[in-house]
Amino acid sequence: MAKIIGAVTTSHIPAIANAMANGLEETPYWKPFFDGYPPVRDWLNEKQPDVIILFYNDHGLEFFIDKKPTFALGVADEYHNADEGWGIPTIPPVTGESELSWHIANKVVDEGFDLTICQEMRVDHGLTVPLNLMWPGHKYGHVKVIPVCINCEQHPMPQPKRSYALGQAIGRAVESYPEDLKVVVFGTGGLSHQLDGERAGFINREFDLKCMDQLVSEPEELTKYSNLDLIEIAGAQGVELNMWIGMRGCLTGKVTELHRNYHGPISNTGAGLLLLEHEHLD
Amino acid sequence: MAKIIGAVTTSHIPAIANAMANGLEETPYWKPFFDGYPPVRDWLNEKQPDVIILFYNDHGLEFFIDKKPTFALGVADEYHNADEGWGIPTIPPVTGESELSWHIANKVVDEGFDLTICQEMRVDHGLTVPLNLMWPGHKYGHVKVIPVCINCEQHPMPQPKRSYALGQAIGRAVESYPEDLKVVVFGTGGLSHQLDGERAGFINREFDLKCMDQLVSEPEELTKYSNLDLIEIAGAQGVELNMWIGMRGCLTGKVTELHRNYHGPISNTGAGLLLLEHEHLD
Amino acid sequence: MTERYADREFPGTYLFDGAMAKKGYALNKMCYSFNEQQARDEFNADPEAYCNKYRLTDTQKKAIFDKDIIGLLREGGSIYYLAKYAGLLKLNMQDIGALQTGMSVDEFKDMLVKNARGEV
Amino acid sequence: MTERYADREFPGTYLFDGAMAKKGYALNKMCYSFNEQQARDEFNADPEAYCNKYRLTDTQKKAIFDKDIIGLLREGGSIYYLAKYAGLLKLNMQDIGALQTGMSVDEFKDMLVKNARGEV
Ligand SMILES: [Fe+3]
Ligand SMILES: [Fe+3]
Repeated sequence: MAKIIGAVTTSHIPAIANAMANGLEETPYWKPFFDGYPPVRDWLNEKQPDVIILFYNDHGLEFFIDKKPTFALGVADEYHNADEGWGIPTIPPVTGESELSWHIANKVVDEGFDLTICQEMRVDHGLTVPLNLMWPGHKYGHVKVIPVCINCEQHPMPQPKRSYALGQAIGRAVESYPEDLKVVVFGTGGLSHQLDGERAGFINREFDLKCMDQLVSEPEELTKYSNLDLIEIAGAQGVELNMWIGMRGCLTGKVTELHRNYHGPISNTGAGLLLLEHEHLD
Repeated sequence: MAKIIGAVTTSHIPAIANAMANGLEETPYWKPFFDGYPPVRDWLNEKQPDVIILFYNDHGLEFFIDKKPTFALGVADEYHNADEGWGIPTIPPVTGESELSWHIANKVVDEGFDLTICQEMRVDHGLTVPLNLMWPGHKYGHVKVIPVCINCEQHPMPQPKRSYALGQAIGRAVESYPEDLKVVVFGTGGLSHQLDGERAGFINREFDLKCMDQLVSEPEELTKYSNLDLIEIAGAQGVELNMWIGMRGCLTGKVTELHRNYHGPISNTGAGLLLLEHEHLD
Repeated sequence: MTERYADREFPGTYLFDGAMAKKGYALNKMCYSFNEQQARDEFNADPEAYCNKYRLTDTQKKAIFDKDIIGLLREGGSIYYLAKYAGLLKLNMQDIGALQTGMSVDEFKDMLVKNARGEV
Repeated sequence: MTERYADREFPGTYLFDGAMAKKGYALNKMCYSFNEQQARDEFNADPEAYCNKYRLTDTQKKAIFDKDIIGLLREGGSIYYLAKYAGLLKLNMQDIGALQTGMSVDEFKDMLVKNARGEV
């Protein structure tokens, strides 16, 4: 049976890709951020997961507001990045896992989640930056990735409780998959930040820290926020918390925190890193 | 307040467009089909609805299986048809109703329906044929249309109970809209038919007739079918019944049947026409 | 192997699910392109070259050239996109039905009439 | 008027909802095109012609030429696509933050540090 063995939360901002491309990890600005990652990389290298289910949001590479899905699920064997407008060099393709992806699609649509199912999907920094953070030098080709893309751009967007419910359904789908696979779930983006308006630059450290605590031990508390609440408390792009909440929904068993780091600002955000171990309860 | 004053079910097959383009309405093959429509046209001309919410499925004009939405909602002010592969002449654009559309989007996504929201969407025969049937000569420009597009092509697709629930949420959204608008809901496609495989040509008259009865008086019975049940009983494309069920979900008040016609075959399908009156219960 | 959406079998019916959508992706993409007149012209000018452009397998190409609808379904074709190919061939849904059932077009039409009258 | 997603007001925040998505559709479509180098080159060669190609309003064009980010937000710009425009202008997120808040870039960065330390 497939098993979810753990989960990771991480920032996914493009500035991280720039810092890594330019070897800035040890500079005073970036060191406190990158110093959080070795324990997570070590854990991943030790556990050797077969599959990463990665919750992210597209920032206008693949999806435009002509046809904006609330939830999109990738079911391909390969995903490509592309120029996101900044002329960043092309990076290697991401390996998919179409078989577990279709299993998830079959299960969760039947449970009443109205996915947009994608056999071809370009993936942006929201997905590639976390992979490169875990396997620097873009050495992520060996791990199979299932992208779960959540609308965090245009209101109406899924409410936190809906993202959590989707995660729970995905968790159940994984547990019902007959093949022996080790699965790790990534919740990416966040934490508090606001890019637009006179309020740009807003960060709420206190909220971020509380949010990391609650994510571990009482995630249902986070699902009580509406997206409007998140905007007020965590900034306009604080709604990216939906990806963390979706990830957390997948973890239906016992959760143990193995490692955390919080540092800000990187670019305009507070960056929270969590490594969680997950044990199935049978 | 916006009010749903009635509903129509109708076939939407391309052969109807051909028959109308070639003036075949009075030929022996087509007459028993087209003879059903004048009472519906008269009712629409008398009631003068402002908006049609039209449940249909795209048959591979706008959506491909690269990114296939379970439910897509149009929120544009105009929709265009295009060549669907058969070189059929271009027809006039369809008028949209972006304001009520966005109201519906806001309400139903918040209720946990994971729509793909479309500001630009080409509409195929599934949407245009019903409009031309009601307003022949493509004289449908005066009525505002809200397209609700359901995946009836690729499994997993929404189960009938989910399509019904979406309809109910749309019905509630319409009733909460402050503007005085008269709304009619169209459920299109069906009834029993199968286009593909050695079983092509399958039609189940008995099921179709029962289905029309149940749609009027006990729609929840229809929601007990799974899509696999529908394939068995109504043929592989019998899953288009989801559009009828979605429509029926919108009607939360008192439903009265004003007119019906059933005729088959037209092309490879059984064609059911229903005109329903709807009274809100306050 | 990609799992089927369902174990349930429907004789003479090819459930278009994830397994088929994956198998038939290139085939369906080619047929989807036939929405455009330019694509239809390009196919008609050199069918094999057009199939190669979309990287169809040999089995898929043979089914295309043979107008073997059942073969195309087995190869992951979706009836929605195959209908575009039928359009390019100037075949309608009864022609396609006849091809699939091994009947003449008139026999197929007779069957439709009988089915719709409930005479089965 | 297209209804707003919410009545709730957030000072200094432009909720990107249906009303804004409709108002800013052409503007965002243009900025979305900047994913492509060819589009960026075409814009840079003749910004006004490129804006006209996407049928921007005069107000939107003025905000584009003035690099008036707040103006673009008011005109229905989504920060996701405006970020592509910022990229074309070789501005990063702190530059954009400074433009929007009326601070210098250094002042804006100082504010970020204070906010992230909880010194507010
Ligand atoms: Fe992000
Ligand atoms: Fe249809």
